[in-house]
Amino acid sequence: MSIFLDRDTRVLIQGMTGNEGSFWAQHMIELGTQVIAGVTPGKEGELIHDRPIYHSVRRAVRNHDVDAAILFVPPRFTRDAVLEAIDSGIRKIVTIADGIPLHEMVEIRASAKAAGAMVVGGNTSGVISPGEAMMGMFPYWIERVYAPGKIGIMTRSGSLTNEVTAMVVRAGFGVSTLVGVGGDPVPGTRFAEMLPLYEADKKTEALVIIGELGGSMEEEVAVAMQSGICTKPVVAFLGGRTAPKGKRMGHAGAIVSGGKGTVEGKIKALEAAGGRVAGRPSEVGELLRALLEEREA
Amino acid sequence: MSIFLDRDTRVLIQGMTGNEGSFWAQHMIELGTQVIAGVTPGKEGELIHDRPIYHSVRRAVRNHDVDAAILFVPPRFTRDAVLEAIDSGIRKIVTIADGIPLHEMVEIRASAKAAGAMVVGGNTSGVISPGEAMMGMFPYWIERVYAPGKIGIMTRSGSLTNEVTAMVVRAGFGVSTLVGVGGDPVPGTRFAEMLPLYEADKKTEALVIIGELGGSMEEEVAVAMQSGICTKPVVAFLGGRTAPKGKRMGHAGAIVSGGKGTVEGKIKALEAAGGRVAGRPSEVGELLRALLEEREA
Amino acid sequence: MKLFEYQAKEVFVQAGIAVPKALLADSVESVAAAAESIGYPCMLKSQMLMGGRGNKGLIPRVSSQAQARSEAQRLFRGEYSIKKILVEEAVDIQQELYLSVTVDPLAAEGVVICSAEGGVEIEQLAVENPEKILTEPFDMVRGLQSFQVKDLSYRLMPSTEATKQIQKVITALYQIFTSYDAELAEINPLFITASGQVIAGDGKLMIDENSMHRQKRFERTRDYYESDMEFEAAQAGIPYLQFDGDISLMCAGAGLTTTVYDLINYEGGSIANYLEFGGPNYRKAYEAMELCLRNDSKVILVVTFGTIARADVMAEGIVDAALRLKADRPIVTCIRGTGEQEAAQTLKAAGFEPMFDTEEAVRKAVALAKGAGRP
Amino acid sequence: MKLFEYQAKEVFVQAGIAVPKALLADSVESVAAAAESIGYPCMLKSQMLMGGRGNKGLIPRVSSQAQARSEAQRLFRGEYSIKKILVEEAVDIQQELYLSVTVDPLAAEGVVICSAEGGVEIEQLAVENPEKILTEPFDMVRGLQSFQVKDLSYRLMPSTEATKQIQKVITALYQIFTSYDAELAEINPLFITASGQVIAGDGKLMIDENSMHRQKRFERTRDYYESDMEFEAAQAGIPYLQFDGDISLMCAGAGLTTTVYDLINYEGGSIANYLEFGGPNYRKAYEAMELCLRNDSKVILVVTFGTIARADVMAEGIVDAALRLKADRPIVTCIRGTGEQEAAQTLKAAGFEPMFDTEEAVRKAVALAKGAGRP
Repeated sequence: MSIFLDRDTRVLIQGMTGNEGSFWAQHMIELGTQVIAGVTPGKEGELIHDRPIYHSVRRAVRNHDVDAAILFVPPRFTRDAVLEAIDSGIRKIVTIADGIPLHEMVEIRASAKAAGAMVVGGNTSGVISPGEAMMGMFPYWIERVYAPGKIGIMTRSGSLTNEVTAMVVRAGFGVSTLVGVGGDPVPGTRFAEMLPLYEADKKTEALVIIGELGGSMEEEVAVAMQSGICTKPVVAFLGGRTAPKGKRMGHAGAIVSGGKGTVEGKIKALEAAGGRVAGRPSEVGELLRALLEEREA
Repeated sequence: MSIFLDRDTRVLIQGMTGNEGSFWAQHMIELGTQVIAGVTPGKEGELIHDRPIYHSVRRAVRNHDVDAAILFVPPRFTRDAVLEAIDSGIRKIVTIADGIPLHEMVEIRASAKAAGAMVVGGNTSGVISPGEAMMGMFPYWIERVYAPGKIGIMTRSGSLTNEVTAMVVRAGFGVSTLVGVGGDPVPGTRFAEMLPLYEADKKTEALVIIGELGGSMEEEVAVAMQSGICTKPVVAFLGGRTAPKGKRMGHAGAIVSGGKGTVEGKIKALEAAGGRVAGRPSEVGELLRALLEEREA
Repeated sequence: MKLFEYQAKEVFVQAGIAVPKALLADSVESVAAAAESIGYPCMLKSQMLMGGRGNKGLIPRVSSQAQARSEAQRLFRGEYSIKKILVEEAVDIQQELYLSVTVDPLAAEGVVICSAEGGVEIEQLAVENPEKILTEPFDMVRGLQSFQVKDLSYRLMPSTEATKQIQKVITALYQIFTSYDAELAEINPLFITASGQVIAGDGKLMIDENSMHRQKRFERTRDYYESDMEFEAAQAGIPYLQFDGDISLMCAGAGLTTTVYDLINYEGGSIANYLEFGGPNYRKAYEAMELCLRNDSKVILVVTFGTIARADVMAEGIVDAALRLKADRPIVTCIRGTGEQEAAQTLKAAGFEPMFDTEEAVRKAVALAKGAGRP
Repeated sequence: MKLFEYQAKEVFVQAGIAVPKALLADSVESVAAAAESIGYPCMLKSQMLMGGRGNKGLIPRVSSQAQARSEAQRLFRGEYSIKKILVEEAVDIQQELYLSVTVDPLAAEGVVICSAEGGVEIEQLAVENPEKILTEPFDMVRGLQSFQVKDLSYRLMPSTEATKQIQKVITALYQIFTSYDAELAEINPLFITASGQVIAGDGKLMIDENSMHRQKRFERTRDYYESDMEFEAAQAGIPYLQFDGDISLMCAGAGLTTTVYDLINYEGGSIANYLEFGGPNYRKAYEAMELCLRNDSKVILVVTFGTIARADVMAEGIVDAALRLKADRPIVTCIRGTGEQEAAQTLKAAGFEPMFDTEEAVRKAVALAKGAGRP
């Protein structure tokens, strides 16, 4: 098992005929993902990787059962494409676009919530359940990183995810589902909103969160742990411990503001809730092992 | 009993310090309406007819239990005032303003529906339960028109309402609750949406609807009658039977368009559903009596 | 407020919708000059607010200057008192579509309506082949979304060069609908030309009367009214329609006035003018009666049942106006509502007979109109 | 994109928000002239993007031309490389408010924030007396409603002459927030003057970087950057921050780069520059290394773990850049991800040691930096 997507998830790809969409569609299929159809206005009737293309999501869902959609759509058209998917009743949406205007991301999130849909992203590599299915862009072919297993991973980063996940796998673990919630200040889905899914997933035995300075998503995980929403062991790796205040390092999520969102505050909150926080990527594996052994004992 | 408002309804008046608001507040109180407080930005601390005025609806509802609000607010500020009432949790709203921009009225209705609120109006005299309470502007002091009784009346008109109601009373009946849904093409509440309230009201024995050419509200009543939503006898009076096609007589609701909304079509629909349609105001009373006697027999 | 075709097309052009080459003319000479400039064949499109111009022969196609002159003469001198003619190039049409954006009053939302079979028969198509009319409802707060426009365009047309142009036209028409507070923004027909261009063949734009405070762009000139009287009444803020019967109405409220109109017809009478004197106009007895007296009517019928529009004030106004205007025909008064007792006294004192029953008053007016010779 | 105070105030004025009389100056002479024109006392407000100007002594109040000159000299020659000074009248202040419009990322909605106690201590107030900070969340599709503005204004202030002005300022600031795609639109302090005027004492406007395609009004000049290097890096589209340590970072991805930054600090090393080479920039090895080499650093540390940013391409880029730029210092390479085997071969062939463990690579870089003399 896994969360959000598995072998049975029927996936629609919006923007499938573009270079990126077509390239990653191929990889999604190779990993075993059920890619059902694609959408590109004006291209209905074409086939990409033997999958039919439709002018619109409505036309696609009229012909196919669709469980989820992934968008390979430029950031300034993302809002429209997400609203289109929601309008057609799709309730799991991944948008990888990096650079979605903030005000539009707010609208996307509000619309998704109102419709009971979950939008993962933007500015993310997507979601992968190694060995089963992928909606996104992960180097699943590097086995020392994307080995199947029992650890759920949530991340705000890209390259750092490969780094930390490699350490988890090197320590002898594998990944159930990895969800990149993305690095934007307003993500479609927050860490804490994924927790009930992981909690219900029998395969996932423990969680790793890859966070960073700024925002409050790590603190929200701590709250969920203390209120019993998340009872599985949690290990976090947080980047930016030594970042100078006021300097803007990396994306907008990483602004330290008003005493909130500091790495120190996040560590304190997570540890108070029973989690462990790794200082270095290489420590994540040991901390996982220690927490899991404590549980068994 | 009565529908929408009765002796116990606690009413807030938005725009109470204006000439119109103050004048009709006095009459509402005289008739027995529980006018609790008023709202006029910048006038908090004043008293009108011994009722306290607040800067905003929020401030009023913090200090008082409010069941309903009536707006004496110019048409171009009506949208904001209705949204304010909805925002404060008020679920019965009457807006008498004549001249609400169409696009804003659409927004008002959509917002009300989303919040589960009922907005009556605009372009209406309001709602009156004779002998009990009033939210609006009716000459209740003319007893030959506004006598209490067992007939529910719904109307799209103003002066015509006095005319027809006088005929109902002259025939020996009285009025349970009269609701002016208003003459705008998009009213906050449609005839058919009031029917469940009348249906549930034990006092109301029969209904009179005062309609006119244009729109489809009378046809919707016919549908409700046929589907069993409205089982009480219905008599309609419809103005505009002889109106020339294409001429715009009176307000925008009265445009005959595309074969729909003709008086002939409305008569046909209502009669097919078991209703009666009066050709003249003076016939309404006889038709009511006939229908009620049929029922008893 | 309904705009003329030429005004709607000005709005279209500003919004980026293509229209045929055209020149506006207001005399036979200027029509001839415009036709020479546009080239032949061209269309002489009478600018009037009433529909059905084509079937009435008001959009002749002309092929020469002589024909342009003679047709222009016919139009300007015809029964419809046409003031302006839009001289427009004859477009090489491959297909005629229908497109509009309006409010669906029942659903209380916006709606784009279109059909691949536009033109004059659209109402008939709507009745006979409703499946050929496509609709796309939209949330008026959030607005029409790009994905909706695209989906609609592909429902309307197979993917062609014209499809993207149609998307732009739909978007532009929606933006006009929104920014002009329109009740209706319509293009019928929307031409697809032989060379694949998408061009608005006609234009209808109705601006919500209640939003005119933020829509000051259009002045309501005499051109908008069918008669001088209607124009003057509108200037005075009085709802007025011209007919040619015997009884001048001076009633209060749209519903009551319309009912009186019906009752007169039932009684075999005829209406000279529809006039709403009431609501905000209840103190305008003088202006209202002046309008009525300018009609060739035989009786003035006053019917009111006001609440705020006080009966006593209206009765005083009627008495005063009749005196000052030296009313030359019978006035039947049925003035009820707030202050009706005082009103009755005022009327009686001035020699009028105050009535309380609308139907009786109507019967009396009809009888008077039938019996009366011209005084 | 964060605007300078003087730019934010230009936007305010266009939106109808009053600001103090002011002139922008870029030399001691022009400051003196501006001060003479504005009158004394006046404020010399250093235009810089960093906060806390007041506490740093960068907003002196001057009372004479001589003082204006000496203070201007101090500011222009000071450590903050100030390029422009806004010479502003000293306002007779009765009260200082705080007002901003921003996005609440957790609730994912807009929010107006205000306080009757504005000024430099607002962050402290937020911690110590949070009840003095008023918030009004709003739906960003529907927008901030007039009734919300009114209610907020009465929560903020008792009903005074200033209240209606404050409503207008809130509305205008909200409109700026919307039309400029702002992350933050802030006025702190918002003055109420002794004569009851409401005036923006300062202005902060941060435009969302992701919306710059529709916000072309502001050019990102050199003034926006603390150093030439940061400016040049930004021109090349490369995220770059200047520090003054020993190790130049040339890493991929914000998260990984920040992590490497941390690891170097843990190991006792120091950073010369933060540089993100990856994502869309993964083919820009040459430009990135050129920036690093211009630093007075001792080692270049390359750490990547790319997916689309292919390791083999990056390795080739590094080898090529090192050769062409004649790199004069050790380069530690830890290039992983898609194509990492080919990358390792490329690096080995060029005499580099391909590493696979980030922490080892960091330790090596730190050791090299500590051991290395200047070559």
